[in-house]
Amino acid sequence: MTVQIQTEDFDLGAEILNLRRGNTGIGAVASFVGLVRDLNHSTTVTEMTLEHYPGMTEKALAEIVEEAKRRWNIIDALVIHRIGPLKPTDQIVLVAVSSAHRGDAFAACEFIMDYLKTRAPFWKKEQTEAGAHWVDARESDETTAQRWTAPSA
Amino acid sequence: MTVQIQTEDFDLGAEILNLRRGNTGIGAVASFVGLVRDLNHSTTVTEMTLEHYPGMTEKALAEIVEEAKRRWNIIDALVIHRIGPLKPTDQIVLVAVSSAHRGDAFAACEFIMDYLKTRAPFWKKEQTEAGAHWVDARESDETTAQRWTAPSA
Amino acid sequence: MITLLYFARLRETFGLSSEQANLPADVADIRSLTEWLRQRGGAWQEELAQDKPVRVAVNQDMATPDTSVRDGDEVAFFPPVTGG
Amino acid sequence: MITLLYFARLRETFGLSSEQANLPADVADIRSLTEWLRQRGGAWQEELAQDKPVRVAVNQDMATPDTSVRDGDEVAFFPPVTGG
Repeated sequence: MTVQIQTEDFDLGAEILNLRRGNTGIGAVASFVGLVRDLNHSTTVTEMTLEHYPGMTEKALAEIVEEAKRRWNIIDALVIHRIGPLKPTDQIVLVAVSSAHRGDAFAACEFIMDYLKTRAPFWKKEQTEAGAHWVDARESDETTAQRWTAPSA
Repeated sequence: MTVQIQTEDFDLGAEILNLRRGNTGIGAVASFVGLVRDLNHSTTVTEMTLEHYPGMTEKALAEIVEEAKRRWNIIDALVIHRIGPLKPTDQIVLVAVSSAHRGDAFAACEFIMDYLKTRAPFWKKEQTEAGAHWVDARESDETTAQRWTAPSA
Repeated sequence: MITLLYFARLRETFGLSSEQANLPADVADIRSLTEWLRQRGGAWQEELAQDKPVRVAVNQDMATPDTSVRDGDEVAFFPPVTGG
Repeated sequence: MITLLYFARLRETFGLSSEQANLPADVADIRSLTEWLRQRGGAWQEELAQDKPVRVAVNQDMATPDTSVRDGDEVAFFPPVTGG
């Protein structure tokens, strides 16, 4: 289980090869890459800056990954999240999960992304032609994350 | 929308870069890689051979991808499935979907895999220490695929 | 004349991957075609028995017992698929 | 003494990313700490108003208004997160 916060870009192919290395029981790898779009709510984004809370970010992500490990039968998981200035089409985040069977990998990967979006301390500031502004949290992200909570809990 | 059947291996990183190329509106790429496990139902697998139905395979996969496009707001999709002899840890299949938002990419990618497992004409023959045998279809794959069918349909 | 294709376990058990066949006048759909093949006996009778989960495609689309079969069609018999 | 941290829009609006503070005796939880900071007026009163969706973490765990605050704690105030 690996969690990395970094300013540098990452290489999806190399990271997945590394995740798979040495485990012949892996039958499935689900992965997700989040990218900077040039258009957000009809505004042209020229640059985006990602701020985070050093220390708490790593702790929050490790807890999310541990929770995924408790809920599904997964072999390994990787989260890489970039910080600092990013441009449109730049990679922001990678979540990858390996497992024996595909259902576990898909569910755990989507769960980690949904929880990361609502529980990991990152904030986006967009630079647009009209100036800079902090991106507002989307209520739909909270709704999406809540579907992983057992209704009877 | 690309569907490829091939004996050669594929490069996940290069394929995803190619899928993203030239579209600055992509905010999410979900992907799945299926791999040969060395152990299946407690038997050691030394080799696996994938047979397919040339012509129908491409048609079935194209229809599955088109159905995903109708159901979700996706930008592009890619399916690569290998045929012929494969060894443990070899890549079998890649499904990748790009979209503006992550929910569409995750759902469409998992949908394509679930439908591929039950509707695309591929068959696996395993070579084990005890001899060769055709892999039986798993009932759970049919059940998994059926959850995408609207209950009221 | 129709083209018959067999895949995977059926191909091996029948020792045949394809054949051309002239259909008898009373074979008009997949149900009657399957029954006609079953009458060959041996592996055909066994593999195409009603309790066996055989799949059929007509012209590369999945078919049901009621799907019609006409001259010129490509009809494929195979086990449930196991790719991915 | 506690350490107070501010992130993103709060950091910019307060013009401050961190500070050390001696807590008055009647500040024992996040609710009373927030009220105490609000009394600074200006941006503090505005950004920490009860209808603003401010999040608080104590020692790097998400907190609620009832979470206790003690000497030596690290308390962070920030907007709802928007990473990923």
